[in-house]
Amino acid sequence: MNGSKTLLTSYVSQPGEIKTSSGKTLRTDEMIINMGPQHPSTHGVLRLEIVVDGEIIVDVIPHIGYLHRCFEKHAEHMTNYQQVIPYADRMDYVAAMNMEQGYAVAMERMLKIEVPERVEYIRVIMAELQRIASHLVAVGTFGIDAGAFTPFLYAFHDRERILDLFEMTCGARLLYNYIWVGGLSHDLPPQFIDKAKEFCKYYRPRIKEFNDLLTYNEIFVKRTANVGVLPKDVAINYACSGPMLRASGVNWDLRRDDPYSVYDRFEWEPQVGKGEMGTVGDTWDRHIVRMREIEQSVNIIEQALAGIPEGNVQAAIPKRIRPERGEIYARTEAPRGEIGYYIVSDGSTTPFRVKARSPAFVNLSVLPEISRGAMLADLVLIAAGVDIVLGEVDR
Amino acid sequence: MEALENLGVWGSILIAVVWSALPIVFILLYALVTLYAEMKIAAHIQDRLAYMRTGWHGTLQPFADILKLLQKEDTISSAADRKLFRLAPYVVFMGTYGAFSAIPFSSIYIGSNIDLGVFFIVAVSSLVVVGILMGGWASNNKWSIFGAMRSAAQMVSYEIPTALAILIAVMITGSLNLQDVTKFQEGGIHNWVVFGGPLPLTQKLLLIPFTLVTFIILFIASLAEVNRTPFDLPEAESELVQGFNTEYSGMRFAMFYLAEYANMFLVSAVTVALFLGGWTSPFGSFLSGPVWGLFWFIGKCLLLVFLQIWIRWTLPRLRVDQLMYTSWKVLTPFLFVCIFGVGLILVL
Amino acid sequence: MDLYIIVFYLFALITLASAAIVVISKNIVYSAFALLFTFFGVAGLYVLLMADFIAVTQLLIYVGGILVLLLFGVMLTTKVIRVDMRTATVRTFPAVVIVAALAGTLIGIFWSTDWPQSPASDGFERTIPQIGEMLLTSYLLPFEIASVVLLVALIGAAMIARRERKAL
Amino acid sequence: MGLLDKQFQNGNVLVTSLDTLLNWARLSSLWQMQWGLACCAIEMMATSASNFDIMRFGVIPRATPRQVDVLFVAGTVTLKMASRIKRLYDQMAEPRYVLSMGSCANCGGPYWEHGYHVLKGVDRVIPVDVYVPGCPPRPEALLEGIIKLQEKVRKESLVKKSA
Amino acid sequence: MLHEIIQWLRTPGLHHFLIISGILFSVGVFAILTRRNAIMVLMGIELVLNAANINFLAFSRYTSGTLDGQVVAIFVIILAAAEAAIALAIVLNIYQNFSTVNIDEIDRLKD
Amino acid sequence: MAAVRAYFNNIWIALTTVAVGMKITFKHLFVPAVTLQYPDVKLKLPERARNRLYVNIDDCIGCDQCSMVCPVDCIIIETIKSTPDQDLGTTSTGHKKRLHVPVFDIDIAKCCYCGLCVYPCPTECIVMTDVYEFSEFDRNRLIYSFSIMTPQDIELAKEKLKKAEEEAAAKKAAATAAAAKAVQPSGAQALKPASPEPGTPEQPGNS
Amino acid sequence: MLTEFGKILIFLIIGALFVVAGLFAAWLLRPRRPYPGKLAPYECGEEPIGDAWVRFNVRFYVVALIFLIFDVEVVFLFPWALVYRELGLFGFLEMAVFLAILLVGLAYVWVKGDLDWDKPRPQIPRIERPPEPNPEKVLKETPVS
Amino acid sequence: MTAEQVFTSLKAKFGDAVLEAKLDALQPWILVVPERMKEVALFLRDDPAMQFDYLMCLSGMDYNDGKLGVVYHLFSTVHRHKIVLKVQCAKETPHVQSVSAVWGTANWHEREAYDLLGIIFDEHPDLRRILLPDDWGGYPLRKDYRVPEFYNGVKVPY
Ligand code: SF4
Ligand code: SF4
Ligand code: SF4
Repeated sequence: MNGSKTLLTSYVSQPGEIKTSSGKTLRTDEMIINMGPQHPSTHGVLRLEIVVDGEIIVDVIPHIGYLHRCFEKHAEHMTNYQQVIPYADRMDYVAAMNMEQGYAVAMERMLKIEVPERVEYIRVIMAELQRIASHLVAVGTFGIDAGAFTPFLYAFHDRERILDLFEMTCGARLLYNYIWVGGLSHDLPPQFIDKAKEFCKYYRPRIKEFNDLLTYNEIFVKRTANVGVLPKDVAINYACSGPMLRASGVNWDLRRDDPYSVYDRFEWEPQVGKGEMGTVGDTWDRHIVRMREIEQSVNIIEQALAGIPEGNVQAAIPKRIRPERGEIYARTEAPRGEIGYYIVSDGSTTPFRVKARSPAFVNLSVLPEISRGAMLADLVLIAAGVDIVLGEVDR
Repeated sequence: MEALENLGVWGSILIAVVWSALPIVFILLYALVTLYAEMKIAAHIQDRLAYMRTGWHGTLQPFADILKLLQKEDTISSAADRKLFRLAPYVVFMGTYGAFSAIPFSSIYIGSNIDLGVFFIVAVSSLVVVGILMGGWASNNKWSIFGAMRSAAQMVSYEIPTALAILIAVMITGSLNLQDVTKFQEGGIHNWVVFGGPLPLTQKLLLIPFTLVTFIILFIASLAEVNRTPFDLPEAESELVQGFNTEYSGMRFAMFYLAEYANMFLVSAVTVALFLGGWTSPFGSFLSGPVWGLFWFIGKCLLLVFLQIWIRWTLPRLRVDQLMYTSWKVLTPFLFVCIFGVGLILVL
Repeated sequence: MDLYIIVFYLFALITLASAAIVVISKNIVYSAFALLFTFFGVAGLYVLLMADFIAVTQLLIYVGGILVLLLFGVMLTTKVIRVDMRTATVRTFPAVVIVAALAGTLIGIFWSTDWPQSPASDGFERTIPQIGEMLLTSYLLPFEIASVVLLVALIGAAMIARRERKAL
Repeated sequence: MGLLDKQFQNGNVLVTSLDTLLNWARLSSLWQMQWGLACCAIEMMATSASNFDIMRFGVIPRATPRQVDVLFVAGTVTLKMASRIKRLYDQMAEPRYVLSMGSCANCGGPYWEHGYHVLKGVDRVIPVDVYVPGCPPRPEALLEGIIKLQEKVRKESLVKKSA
Repeated sequence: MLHEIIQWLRTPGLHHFLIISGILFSVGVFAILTRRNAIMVLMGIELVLNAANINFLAFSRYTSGTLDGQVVAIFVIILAAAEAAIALAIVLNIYQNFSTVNIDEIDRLKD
Repeated sequence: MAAVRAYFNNIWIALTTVAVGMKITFKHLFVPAVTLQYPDVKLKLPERARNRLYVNIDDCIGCDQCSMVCPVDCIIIETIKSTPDQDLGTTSTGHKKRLHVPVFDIDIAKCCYCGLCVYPCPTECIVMTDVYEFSEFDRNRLIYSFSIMTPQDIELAKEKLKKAEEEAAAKKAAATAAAAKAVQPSGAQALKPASPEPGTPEQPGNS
Repeated sequence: MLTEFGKILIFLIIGALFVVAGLFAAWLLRPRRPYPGKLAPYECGEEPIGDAWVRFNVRFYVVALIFLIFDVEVVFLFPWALVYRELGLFGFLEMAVFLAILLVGLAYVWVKGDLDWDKPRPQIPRIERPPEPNPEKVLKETPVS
Repeated sequence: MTAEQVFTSLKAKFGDAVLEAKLDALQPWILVVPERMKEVALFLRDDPAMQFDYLMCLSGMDYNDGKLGVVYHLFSTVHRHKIVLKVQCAKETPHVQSVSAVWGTANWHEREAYDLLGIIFDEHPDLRRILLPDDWGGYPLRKDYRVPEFYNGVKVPY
């Protein structure tokens, strides 16, 4: 408890000129509202400094870093490359599998390892399951932000089933440390394939139900359509990725366009926003893209489950990881978009520098652009539509 | 009773006091039940259980909640305006409770049988608006003020559709006194105003579409009056934290909470008394009588409250501009059409 | 009659005390909220004058309408710095004199005139239908004019408020 | 000062039973601050979702600190966040409890060594009642933490003078 | 004398209402005269109107015994509403232009 | 006209979609709850569940592998070499134990349950269990010491080692002194090993 | 005898007394340990920037204004609703005229957009690009692969 | 376009501003002088043959030899080619030209590099700390960074 006194600063607001933290002076009819870090709809610890004129947003200044956990510093301090994985897990804790996969892919490219086919299949299954789970969190919390609590719980119930599959496989529910450089920590448990197939069968009708309950509800549509429109060229300029980019009408998916793993063997299609309810690139598009991606993921999982080959999942795991001097930037498609790892090796067993290019960080940076002129209530939905996970925004 | 009557003025006052304290008891009981029921219904809609560990199936939970709130420290933020901050719960609760005086719970119980009935209810409810504005402003918290202003603007805009819908019922029944209105509908479900009231058949048939629409509109407007989903913007958690009561804690907050739930009942009660036959039995004289009347009345109200809860856990919420759109551009014009329609039908 | 007296003085007290707060309070928000009690007290007096419909109308329009409007007005015009909420009082002394004189005259006249002490009628049975009828018959013209007045008020106020918004 | 607040030296039967009643009320109605910090928050959400349904324990999420009884510190507390956490805790109305969920909140967890920006245990800024270990703790573990907290509350005394 | 006063106090009649309305009226006028805030002036006007209404009703009850006073009172209330709406709109308009609702300052700013 | 059409269409769509939603929720009202009533009903965790660590200290050879690989460094192991005359026994996997382990602390409060420490252990004595209920009121109770050596044991072992070292040094000195002379070490005396008393291994934390 | 309005007064008083009772009971039980930190206004964990008592959107006023006018109209409608049947078609028509005049007002504010709340005015972001480079020039400058 | 072609055309256009290139690396890169980074970036973005419109990643680096650096991973969604650009600057005067006007995404990335490594991006519109609090001292990702003992009265190390 020592030092708690110094934490308190003055609680009295000074009269006079009020400035935003980026140094802009307010006009008289503007007012600053602080949303977060503790606010029901900032999904953790984002803080939005909002300048409003009435209810219309003049400017949004996101403040991040409340969850800056020094991933990059940790990566540099690990004694071997493998140990980075638990920390990579904790970056995007909603989609830990994808984070691990990205790291593993980067390291494998650096080490020039070929991983067995079974490993790739299992990774695809896991990554897609994780994608569903992650999107479920996204659309569920989206529902809460729109004021509908029930869809969230339905989504979480389905997610729970996926987590059961994960726990069966690797023993953890959220942070798996499952995908290793060159392989996996465990092989699939024997009942897994049946259970996963069962899940797919169970899950398809639930997607429709969810859509009926939330996605196509007129109130919801009216709330989200034409809100937070992000045009194509801005999306690219801001390097948005994932559903955010696709919703803006860019047909772009790293699984197809910068191929890794075995995605080319399955039949599926990247989903793009079409502006059915409003403009291309609005918040509703982002939502529907996620919903449709979930369906696609179920397709991929079913195909992968059918075609999974036999093999050893640990065959390619190097005993000791010591890459040559060099560097690599490898990117994969996480649920939120392009997760890229820039890894620099100095030839020793510990990484010299690991930089994670996290999708939500980049996607979030466009938030001020798309929320100007919207209303306070819209901002909540726009932010939810960006689908941030603070762990990877702040790293 | 008679002995008391003999005591003169003071006796009658005593009777009146007891008489008017009854709804408090009722509100408390009802709030406990509804608090519990709301969570339970929500839970079952969401495939879960809610309250299971306090008493049998968590039935004691509301008691625990209230007892807990009693022990909660009462914080008044240093930036707040202390006087108004303290005053606000009184105004809100008085507004709510005053309205209860004109609710006919049964053929023998009505707090105050004034002629003005619903008109009085509409009027006295506006105290709630002022109370909320007071609380929100006194909190001196951005979320509170936002919530309060929104709340006031919303309640105020939806008061027009509410009043107009009530007016249509009054046009049919020809009385403002809810007791009279209820008596007017006696004789079974077909005599309820929502089904045209006890009028000659042709008139009745012509009226039914109008009354149905009016009933639905009144229900929607009453949702908005009590800030329930999809009109819960003032308390929209995902936007405004807790709305106007963000800074309130402990018992003061509990009073707002109680008033909110009491208001839920109130709007249902008005709707029931005007459109659903009040305390009359749906089966004519079968199962009627003062006690049954109480049962029917509360039963019907709780049904509407259930409907409110059900809607709450289904729908997302509107945005402010859509809220105003609904009130002014959908509900009000429809009601004007209904007024002309009903007026013509009844006059001709 | 006892009760009537008590209630009468109660409402008189509420009315006058809160009216005093309205004019004395330095904080305009207090004034506005005190107005609530004034209106409420006046409504009580109306009831004592057997004007139930007017009393409820008073609640509905003054408390529910005008007061909310005033409050919005106050909240729309207070500035960021709290000092601004205080409203300056000027020329207090001459005003006191004038008002004292005015009040003295008024009360004197009221006092000295020999008004009837008891009600002219024993209250009214069901005022509302009667009022309704009067509105539609003997007061038809003012009634219809009232609608025009309201229309003008609506359009005018909306127009002024809108111009204000344009200036923004 | 509340009339009964810490006013009694020793409990007689009445005081004791009042105590029991009040403790029971507090422990069965622990309203929770709707706030998550990191990965643990996801598990916290999972705990409040249908499968584990934290509401069975009477735990309801509220958005404002004024109306909550227990703060679940679910996740990593960074130094930037520490002052905010402290402030929010301060703003909670008493009686209030803190449950630290997960390794990070307990002591910095996996970030204790190199996390230059991680607070090594939330107990450095606010007092903690129960520590729930895990990374993240399973939802059941959080529930067990709540049961532990309830045990603690049950042993408290509101009306007796604290020693 | 004292007895008379007490007697007078005990029998509320037209006098009493008139006196109350008189005081209310004066208070309203006081507000109009002294306050510089336009909204305060508005409040004063409302007080005055209320005082007038009390008079109408009191006379209606004590002298005429008909409902005419009440009907007039309704019209007064309605006019008050219309007046408040317009006046506040103007006040807001002024505020927007001059950033103040102080009447004197506005006077000054106008030139 | 189109605007009017859109106006009514809007109202219609709103009403129907609301009705659809309400139908769904109403259906769910009668779907049995999926809730697991935790303290009364407990889920059977899968075999691979990764929760609290457990160290079977009897099998630990003190090789420090687990501590090395732990990314958060929450395992603290200290070892004392045994003297050649001690027999610490073998582990159940058949490894010979050569080191005393006076300190084997896992700060379970820091652990991130990644399971990395489990893989390299040669004797498979460090395992993740399915125990997840071990909340504490006091954080220090989350530091689990698995070592079962009492302070006396440690003292003893240290002294022994010191003596042995001294002896060895002396011997070495002697050996260097008599460089040419080959010294045959006497056979290891089977002294009573300073192995722990049999008993329940201390289970820290709550019971 | 107590009039019906007297009963309402009692209702109001009891309503207030109930709040008093509740707060009194709480006063008996609750702790009171204020300190500056606890009493700081809540703003999502941040220090408040600027006062909350700032001026608000004029929209609120316009809504209240329209409400007030219609509220007044309702006051006329209620007495009318009670008696218009006795007055027959005449009474109905009178009110129809009254309503019609006000509906003109409604139509007016509708058309003029006063019924709309502040609509979001989304500003779609754009990217500043330099004028398209002259393709010929570019081609000359960049060696074509 | 291969990296080599990019390099030659850059060299042709900017001459001395383009220092060197390593074209045989896993991912070939080109080293540019920090003072002219923006020009190069604009060219790379707008040239019809390049159209590197997508800045995948911008990373700050501490090379631990007295030099800081910034690495730009570029990609073209039109031509689907990639290139890596690097700039280096001395630790004492870590100035690099900002490219946030070229790629919107660079804004936050640069703030992050400033925050964690202390690289100052000239002409950046709003160069503030982004992850760490404003009153933080030092740049943690530098190799010689020492963790402070106390921050605002709270002990930092375990
Ligand atoms: S304890 Fe583990 S799961 Fe929880 S916040 Fe920390 S790293 Fe995340
Ligand atoms: S589980 Fe991971 S963090 Fe925990 S002790 Fe083992 S290696 Fe370390
Ligand atoms: S790896 Fe196994 S044997 Fe070696 S020290 Fe750790 S627990 Fe003991």
